[in-house]
This record gives sequence, structure tokens and C-alpha cells, in this order.
Amino acid sequence: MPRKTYVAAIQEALSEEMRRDPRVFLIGEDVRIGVFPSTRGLHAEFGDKRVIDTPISELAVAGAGIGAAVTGLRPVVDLMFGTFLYLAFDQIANQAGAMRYMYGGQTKVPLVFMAQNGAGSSAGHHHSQAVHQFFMNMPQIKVILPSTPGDGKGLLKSAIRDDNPVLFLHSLSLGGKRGDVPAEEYLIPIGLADVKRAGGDVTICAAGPTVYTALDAADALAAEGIEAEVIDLRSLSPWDKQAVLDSVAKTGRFVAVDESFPTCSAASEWAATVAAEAFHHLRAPVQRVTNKDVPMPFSPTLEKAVLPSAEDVIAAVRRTLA
Amino acid sequence: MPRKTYVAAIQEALSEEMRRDPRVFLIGEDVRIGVFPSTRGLHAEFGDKRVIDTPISELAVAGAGIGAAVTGLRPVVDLMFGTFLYLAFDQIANQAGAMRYMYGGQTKVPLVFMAQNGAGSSAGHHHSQAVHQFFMNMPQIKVILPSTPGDGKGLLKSAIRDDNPVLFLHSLSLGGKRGDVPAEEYLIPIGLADVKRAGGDVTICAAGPTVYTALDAADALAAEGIEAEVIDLRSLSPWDKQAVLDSVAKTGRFVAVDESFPTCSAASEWAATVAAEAFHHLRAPVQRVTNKDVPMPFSPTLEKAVLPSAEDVIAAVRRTLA
Amino acid sequence: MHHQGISLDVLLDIYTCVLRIRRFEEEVSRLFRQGQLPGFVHLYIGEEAVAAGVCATLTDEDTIISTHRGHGHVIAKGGDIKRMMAELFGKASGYNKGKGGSMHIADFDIGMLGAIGIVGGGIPIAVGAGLSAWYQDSERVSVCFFGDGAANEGSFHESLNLASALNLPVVFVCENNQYGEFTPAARAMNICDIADRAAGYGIPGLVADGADALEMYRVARTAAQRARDGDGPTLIEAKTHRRGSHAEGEEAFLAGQTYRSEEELAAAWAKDPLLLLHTYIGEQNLLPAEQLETLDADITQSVREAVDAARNSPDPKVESVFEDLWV
Amino acid sequence: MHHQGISLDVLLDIYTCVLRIRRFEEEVSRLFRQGQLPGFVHLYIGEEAVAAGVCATLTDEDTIISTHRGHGHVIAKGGDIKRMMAELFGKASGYNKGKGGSMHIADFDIGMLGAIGIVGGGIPIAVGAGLSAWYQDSERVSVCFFGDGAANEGSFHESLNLASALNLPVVFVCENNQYGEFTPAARAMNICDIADRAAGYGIPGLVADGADALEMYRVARTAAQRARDGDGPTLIEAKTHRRGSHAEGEEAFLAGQTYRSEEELAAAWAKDPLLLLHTYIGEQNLLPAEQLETLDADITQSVREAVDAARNSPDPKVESVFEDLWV
Ligand SMILES: Cc1ncc(C[n+]2csc(CCOP(=O)(O)OP(=O)(O)O)c2C)c(N)n1
Ligand SMILES: Cc1ncc(C[n+]2csc(CCOP(=O)(O)OP(=O)(O)O)c2C)c(N)n1
Ligand SMILES: [Mg+2]
Ligand SMILES: [Mg+2]
Repeated sequence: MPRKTYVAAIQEALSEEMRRDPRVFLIGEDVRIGVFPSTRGLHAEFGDKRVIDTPISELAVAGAGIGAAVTGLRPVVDLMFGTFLYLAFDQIANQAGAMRYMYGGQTKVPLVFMAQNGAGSSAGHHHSQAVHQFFMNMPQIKVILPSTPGDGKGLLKSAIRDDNPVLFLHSLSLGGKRGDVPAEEYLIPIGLADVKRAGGDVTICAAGPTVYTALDAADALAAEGIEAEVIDLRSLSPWDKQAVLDSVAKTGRFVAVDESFPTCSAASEWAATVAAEAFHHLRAPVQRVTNKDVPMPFSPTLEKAVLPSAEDVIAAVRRTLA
Repeated sequence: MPRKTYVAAIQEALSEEMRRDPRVFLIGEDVRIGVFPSTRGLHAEFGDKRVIDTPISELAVAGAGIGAAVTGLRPVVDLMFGTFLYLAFDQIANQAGAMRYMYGGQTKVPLVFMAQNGAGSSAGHHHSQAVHQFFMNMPQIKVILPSTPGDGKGLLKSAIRDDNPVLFLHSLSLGGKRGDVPAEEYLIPIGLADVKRAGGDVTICAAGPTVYTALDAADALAAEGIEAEVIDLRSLSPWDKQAVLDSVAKTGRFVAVDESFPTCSAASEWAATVAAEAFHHLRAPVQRVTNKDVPMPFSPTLEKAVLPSAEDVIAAVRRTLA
Repeated sequence: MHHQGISLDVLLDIYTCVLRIRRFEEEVSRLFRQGQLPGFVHLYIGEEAVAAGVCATLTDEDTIISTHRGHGHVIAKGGDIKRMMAELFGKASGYNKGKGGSMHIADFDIGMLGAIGIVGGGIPIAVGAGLSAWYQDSERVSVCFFGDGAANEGSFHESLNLASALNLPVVFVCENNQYGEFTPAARAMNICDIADRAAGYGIPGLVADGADALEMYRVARTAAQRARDGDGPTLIEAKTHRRGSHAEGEEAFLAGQTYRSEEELAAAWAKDPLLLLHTYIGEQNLLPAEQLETLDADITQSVREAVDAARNSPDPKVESVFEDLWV
Repeated sequence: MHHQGISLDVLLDIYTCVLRIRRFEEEVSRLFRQGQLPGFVHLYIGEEAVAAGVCATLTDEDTIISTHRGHGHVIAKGGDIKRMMAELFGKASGYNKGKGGSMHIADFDIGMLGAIGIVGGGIPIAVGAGLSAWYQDSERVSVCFFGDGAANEGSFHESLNLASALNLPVVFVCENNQYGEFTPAARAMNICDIADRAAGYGIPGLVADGADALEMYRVARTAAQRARDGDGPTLIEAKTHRRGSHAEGEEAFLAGQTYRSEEELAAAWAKDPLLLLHTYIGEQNLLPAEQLETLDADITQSVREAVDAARNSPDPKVESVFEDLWV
């Protein structure tokens, strides 16, 4: 199977879907040149009309995507960094994420917002936050955060074909990661988790970059004979609750690993759900591993200290076994 | 003790603090006339300079508050409805909520953002959302949501005296609620819960309007001999984890009642925390009662159906006793 | 006021529209005062000529986006007052099945893409509708209504600039009724004409008399034609007045305070768009007085029927809260 | 270029400042290319005259707010290059104890209220600093630097309007270097002069030659005086050019693509602000050549010392992640 980088796989999903459906187009700041390689080369193939550079105006660009979506197009709105979504928050939460419902089902909003999520490049707080937890709270938006090139491609293609608004987040820290990407056309359904490592002793639930943190921890634990099951959720909303509950039914132990500030995080949601719905299987308290509860510092030393680490995960697993 | 409405108590906190400290001022849209009675009458007493009407520009007004706070003033920025915070999200999350840390402790941001939270007036999705969960996620912002006039006054006064940014949310649906407000000066510390009803069978954790939902449920349950302890968190960040854990240690059962969309909600946080830190006391799965997972509809019938109800809470309590 | 270049048919349509909005809003005001309507309602009385004049230049293919003060826009775009009234009552037969209410009415079948309760929140969406028209090589025009207050939101700025940068067929119609809630525009901005802001985006900015439906029509027609011709967006500022409350029942908010003088209100009433048009039609003998009277009676009757129908409609079923979520 | 009304002392200060920024940034460029600096750095080379000219009109009480391209603003406001360099290395002795980095440097002691990595994110904060000055009846002026790209953000619009509505002592300095990342300003907006947008807020909008530090000084002095006199805000547009990458190492982003021509770059270099000032001083015989050379040597030396000190500083302690959170 061809091996590609995470960003190249995203680019491939975009170009394939743009070829397939003339209503699909890309709009955002510097999508022509491609600040991230995820959009690079598309302008050469699709031209000015389908790869649209905009002024630096996140609110209007997001809203323009919505307006285009409700009038027959299928926009992919690239908002670059997750934190820039804050400037478009109203359009996403109040408009895209409610329109169909608010208008009594009169319209649909087939739209993908795309942005890079999380930290890992020592760029300081303004360029290093994970934002998925905010959008998971919104009832009418789907949220995706893939961890591998293959998942990224298959999920972005599904997102583009979905008739609902989808926030497709890709992790900056995984941009250069390589992985298998099938040569033939394929889709990965939104809402389906992937067990990235099987194990019977503890369930570790992760998404995006924390999948690797979890896998590293699982490797280290395996050396001691502790077999962790690592579930990569891939889709955060809707999420594959059943896969997690089934795993916990088997292991009786649960660790949520999430790159985000701790309070009201995805980890909180996963842990609360497991505690509510798999309580009788639990043999130990649920554990959460997230960022430390501080803004994201710049220095690589500090940034590393704030992000969830394999050591943190190992410690959490040990707590479930104590 | 004098009885006042919730909004009158807020107004009183503002006027007392403005009298006490000339650096305190109020800025926002229509704060002179007072769209909510919470700011009414202040202009007459304090004049144009300390009660500042602004254009409809949430982002700039929030940012102006920040700039004023780091240069010696203590602004109270009234952003009217919680959903309008979405327009100022960048200034709150990226700036106010990180500045001190990002600048290595060089500055402080003594600032109160104030807004009405939640639903209850059949105003439709754009005016009926609870937003506290978003700001609880931010590491350097305090979040308050009082349920009574007395708590509202005491907490707002503490917020204004706090040297950190505080989001003070007041519930529109509680605006006209009356309660005791001590005549003498008092403060309520941020981060301290209040047990609004004692009981040994189940712990119900709530804030703002859901405190009443919980109390109504508790009354109904008491008729059957089930004694619920109702904890009003009052402060959502920081929150009084210990009070909740202590209660669960006693009751072994936990229900979180939160007016917000369910995923990554405050209820998720409370439930996850209890499941992690009071696991061995739990005799039943933790339960969450939140809004149904849909945007907020307009029709009073539908709005009521979406909001957490006493029946929902009773059902959740029963699940913990099953 | 004059009707040069405007056919009698169009004139009658415009007049009918102004009148229908007026009668509808008067009824809504009564209903609200009687406590029959949930939520907030923001009425368009005094501003009818803007929507009527502008929308008369549009086809069913063209789209509009509206605001919290949106009933007039719905009617002007050809909306069904029965379905709108039912929505105001929160009924299942309403435009949005009771899920939207006064601030969120939409009728996608006639290009009314929705009212938006967030001030300025609709402007970017209108740019997107314009983008679609351009993308699809359609002659469609996207019209966006918003207030003077909204012109101070970041969304206004970003949207006008974006539409200009991409040269999109959008007509921005700023309804300058001199107030955002209780704050006079003169306190919220240091300029007389919001239309002047157009220069900052390199697009035409036109001031029009929002009390004169025929002037609104002519100005909007020029702007719409410009958009259809591929020459890009226009900002139209309609000078207008809202006659009543910001939101019905504002007395409760004001608690005895005032924010505009009796003289100011009287001056505004003196330029009543309905009266101006009625007088002009009479003076010019354009339509027989009886026709106008019958029209009024018919409209009044249809509004009453809408109220009756709405009242007698069922509430939405509780189960319907879970409908209309995903496609 | 001329120095009418500018004392020799001020001229020397300005020259020193331009030179210090240049040498600092050249060194940062080298360090980045050698892989010695974490994160991103956006250099100010070619734009030095803007910060130097503007900040020479300010006192220590006056405040500035800066952007992702902020090193020059820190230096011009009198910042310590040692502490800045240490911050770029992410060291504990840095301005922000390693918590900020290139895009977030602040020095509150000298009124440098911080660089902001969000485009346009600093503009509202500068309005707030102006609001403080007004509230406290101080003569303080708040200056805000931002780019041409930022002028398309909603924050620009809301902030200028708010400052105008409240008549605050703010000087908005738009550094129009013709690009936002790789997008030419001409594609992002359909106007030639961003200064024209000032009319939309009822404030003066001035265009200045950003390559001419003395012109920048004079224009900024007028605007600052206006602010101090209680006459409200001004928008200054400095026409300038960035000579290097948007962010250092942009070749990686470009992957062989180009976004500006060699001719354009050459034309920009021909208006090098350092060279222009140096030549003018020489032609006018204002300062002895040796003095300028010594100055350059001293500055170069101090930059080197800053690098050495930064390299030899300890990393922040891991425990310090939990410090500086709450007051
Ligand atoms: C973002 C946002 N801020 C504030 C409000 C509250 N609000 C509702 S209507 C209104 C005034 C709007 O003024 P304008 O745009 O002039 O419209 P008008 O009501 O005069 O028609 C305000 C401030 C809101 N709905 N949305
Ligand atoms: C809100 C936001 N959008 C996008 C970016 C990414 N970004 C960083 S710098 C930049 C260009 C800014 O252009 P301009 O304001 O002209 O400043 P310049 O870099 O030219 O000095 C962009 C788009 C950002 N940091 N913040
Ligand atoms: Mg208005
Ligand atoms: Mg630029």
C-alpha cells in the first residue's frame, strides 16, 4: 500500500472530492499557496474559482461558507489554526450548528470547516490549542480528529459527502507522519472508532496525537505484561460509544487521553459516559490524562511538560491497577 | 433580611463596588438604560465616564476591557447575552484567559465579563444557550453562575475584587427570583459551594437555574422517603470539588444537573470527577441530566422539553437507586 | 416621490407590500400586548418601504437574509403570512415548525434564507449566497438587510470587504433607523452616513430615503443590476425610522426612562411610508381609491385569518424536538 | 527625506533604533536558519523605520501593542534585547520566562503591553489602553501596530469605531507591507490606501512613507499630539515592505512556489529604510561617519552578547509551568 504523510492524505482527499463533485470548493486564507501542505497544488489543478484565497476575515469566511452551503454548494472552509475558529465562533455555533434545526428542517448545511488542532510546534498559546471540546458540545455539528493518514483521507472524504456541517480537525504535530493510504477509492464512516491495539487489561481511549501517546504507553506496559487496548475514536462527535463500552466491559479499566485543557474536555465526556454506562464493569476509578491546566507555554521544555505524555498515561493505567 | 430580586442584587453589587473603588466601571451595549435591570440606575449615579454605552461591537468591547484592565482599571464588561460572547471568544480565550501566563506573570487582568446565561424566555437558539462549559475549559478564567440573589451579590462583589479575569454569568430565567440579601456588606468567596438541601441518599450537583430543578426533584423524592443532598456549586471554575466528593462519600450516589448541551458539559466534568475521585464510594453509576442534545427551539412547549426538568432529575435519581 | 420608470403594476405591488407589512405588524403588536405571543418581537412599522422597495426588484431566485426585525422582509419576499403567524405563536404549522420564532423565520422556497437573531450575523451568510451565484454563473442576486447598529459589528466590515475582494453579486441594505436598541447611532459612530463606509471597500455606497418606497425601488434596482452584470456589491443605506418599541413591550426595559423625544417621533410619523405612498397614489390618480380600500380590507382580513389559523393550530409534538437535527 | 523640526538627538535615537532592529533581526534570521530557535519567527527587516519613527514620539508612560512581527516594536519602545533574545530561545531569563516566545513578547515596565499572535487581536486591547488614559485623565497615548492583513479583520473595524465613538487617545498604525502571508493586499481588498477607511469612522487617516523614519516620526507626532489634546484617534498607514520571508523559513511553505517577483523585491530594497537614513545623515553631514560606525559595532556586539547570554541561560524549570497562573 502506498505510504503518504498525514497532510498529503488530506490533500488527496480534497483533490479527489473536488474532481468528483464540481460543487465542492475550497476557501480560506492562503489556500492557493497552501500554508499547510494539505491544500497545496489544488489551485494549480482547480483554478481561482474552486480554490479561493480570502482576506484575513475568519468570521466572514466561515459565514460565506454557510451561505454557499445553503444555496447548493459544498464548501470546504479552511480556517488554518484551531484558535482562529474563535473568531468565527458565532457563525459556527449559532448559525452552521443550528440552522437546519432552527429553520425547521427547511435547509441543510453541507459544509466542512477545516483547521489544525493542538500544540507541538512551540508556537505559543495563540497557535497551540486544541479546540475540539468546544465543538463537541454543539448539538448539530460533527467533529473529526484523525490520527493516521489513512483515517484522515477516508474521514475527510466522508465529511465532504456528509450533508451536515462537519468540523475536520487535523493535528499539526502529526502533519509529517507517514502511514498506509489505500490506492483505491475508500471512505471511512464518521462515528466509527478503530481499535489501534488490542488488549484485555485496560481500555485507553484517545484521538489524534494522543493515540500515539497511548500506543507508546501501551508498548511500555506490555513489557510488564499489562495489555492495554487502545481505541482511536477518530470521530469525536458523534463518537463510537459502543466500541468503548464494549472494551471496558472486557477490561474493567478506563483511561481517557485527550490533548486539551482538562475541564469539560473530551476526556471528561468519555470518562463520564463510561462511569455512567459501564459502571458495573469498572474495577477501578476512571482516569483522565489531558494537558496540565495552564495556557500553552512556548518553550519546548514547558510545552512538553504541559502536553499529555506516555508517562502520564502509564501512571494513569497504574492507578487503575492499584 | 431584605428580600430582593436576582437582578436587583446584581445591580446592588455593581453600585456598591463602584462606590467603593473608583477604578471599577461598567462598559457595554445599552448599560445606561439597562437592557437588563442589572445595570439600571447606575448611569444616573455614576455618569457617562463610569457607565459607558458602546457600539454593538462585542469583540472590541471585550478587548477594550482587557486593555483597560492591564493598565490599572477594573472593568466590568457587560456582554448582555451569553451567546454574544461567541463574538468575543478570541479576546476571552486567547487574550484575557492567557495573558498573565503568556507574559510570564508581568501583568494581571482584573476584569469581569458579565452575561446572561441559558434559556427560558422562548427567544430561540440565538438567545437561549448556556455557555459556561466553554469558559470552564479555559485554564485562566474563573466562572460563576449563582442561583440566588444573595449569592449573586456576594459573588459578583468577589469577582470585581478578584485580580484575575472572571466570567460572571447570571441566569435570565432567574432574573425576577426573590431572595434574602443581607443589608450589611458581605462577600461570598469564589470556589465555595453551598449545600442548599441536606440529605443522605443521593448527591445532586447543580448550578444556576438547575438548583431549583434539583430542589423540586428533591422535594418530590422526599415524599417517598428519598433524601437528596442538593449542592449548589455557585462557582463553576474553580469549583468546590471537595464539597461534592464529601457528599458522595456519604450518599454513594451522584446526579449532575446542568443546563447546557450534554457533550463536554459541566455535568460531564462533575460526573467524570466523581467517578475518578469518589469511585470507591459510588454505589451506582453517575448520572447526568442536561438539555436534550438539540439546538434550543423557540416554542415554549419545545423549550421546556429540551431543558432539564425535575422529572428528568427524579428519573436519574431512581436510576441510581435501581 | 415620483414613479418615473416604475410600472403601475410594480407600484401596486409595492403599495400592497407596504400595507400588508403594516397590517401584519399592527396585529402582532396587539397580540403581543395581549400576552398571546411567546418570546420577543421586533416590529418593522415605519420601515416598510425599505423591504417593499428592495424586494420588488428581486425574483424568486434571488435571495435575502434578514434580522431580528424580520417580518417585513419575509412578507416583501413573498412569504406566507399564515405560516409566519403560526410560527410567531410557536405552532407546528409555522414556517419553522415552532423551532424558530419571530427572530428566525425562513422560507427557503422563495429565497428567504432566514432571519438571524445575532446582530450582524446574517451579513457573512449573504456573502456566501452571493458566492454561490457567482460560482454557479447564475444571475441571482443576494440581498442582505441589517441595521445601523449592525454596521458597527466586525461581520459588517469583513463581509463587505470579502464581497468586494471576490466581486460578488451582493446588495447590502443597511436600514439606518437611527437606533440600536436605545443607543442612538450618533453615539455609536462619528459619521452621518453609513454609506460612506463603502469607500473603504472600493464599492459604491448610496443613501436612499427609506420612507420613499419608490426611491428604494430605483436605488435597489440599480444595485441589483450592477450585481447581475458582474460589477460587484453595493452598499445602500436607507434612512428610516422605527415607530414603535425596539422590541414590543420595551416600556418594561425602560422603566420610565426615555431615549428619544416626542418631537423626534412626531417628525418620523410625519414621514410615514404608508401614508406617503397612499397620498402620492391619490394625488397622481394612479389607482382608484376604492381599489386601495378593498386592498386594505382584504389584507386586514387575511391577517385576521392568519391569526385564527395560528391560534387553532396544534402545538408542536414534544417528540418533534428530536426531528430536523441531521439530514 | 528631511529632518525639519527634528532635533539631532532625536534623529540619532531614531537611527540607532533602526540599526538595532536591523542587526537584531539579522541575527535572529541566522539563528533560525541554524535551527537554534524553536517555533516561528516573523522578522521586521525593511519595516524598521515605522516602529523607530513612531516610538520616538512616545514616552515611557505611553503604551504600545504589537503583533506576531513584534521584535522591532519591542526594541523601538526601549526594550532589552537580552531579555528578548532569551525569550526567543525559550529561556527562563526571557521576558516571559519562556512562556511567550517570539509572538508574545511584552515589557509592561516600559509600556510595551505585549505582542499578540492573533492577527488583529491586539487592536481592541489598544483601545482599552486608550480608554484607561482617558478615564484616568492621563496624557498617555496608546499606540497600536498591525498589518494590512489585520485591517480586514472585524477587530480593526470595531476598534477604530469604538475609539472614535468614545474619542479615545489611540494612534492606530497600519504597517502596510503589501502582503498578509502570501496574499497580496491588492487581492484582499479593492482599495489603494487603507488610510481611506478612517473616513468611515470620522477620524483622520494619514498615509506615510514607511521607509522614511523621519516622516514616520512627524506623522506620528501629529497623531500623538492630537490624542493628547483630547481630539481622539488617528489612523496612520505606513507604506512599507517586508524584505524577507513572511515567517523565517517560508521556503518550506512555498515548496517552490513564488508570490512576489524579483523586481518587486529589488524595488523594495532600493528603499531600504536603514540605507536611506544613513545616506541622508551622511549627505547632510549631521553626524560623523565614525560615530555611526562605532554605533554599528556596539550594537552588533550587544546583539552577540544577547545571543551568548541567551544560549548560556538555563531552560525554565518544569515546575514553572504551574507558576504565573493566578494572581
Ligand atoms: C451580536 C449581538 N449583540 C447584541 C444583540 C442585542 N440586540 C438585539 S437588537 C439590537 C440592536 C440592533 O440595532 P440595529 O442593527 O440598528 O437594528 P434595529 O434593531 O435598529 O433594527 C441589539 C443590540 C444581539 N442580538 N446580537
Ligand atoms: C486571526 C488570525 N488569522 C490568521 C493568522 C495567520 N497569520 C499569521 S500572520 C498572517 C498575515 C498577517 O498579515 P498582516 O496583518 O499584513 O501582517 P504582516 O505579517 O504582513 O506583518 C496570518 C494570516 C493569525 N495568526 N491570526
Ligand atoms: Mg437600528
Ligand atoms: Mg502585511
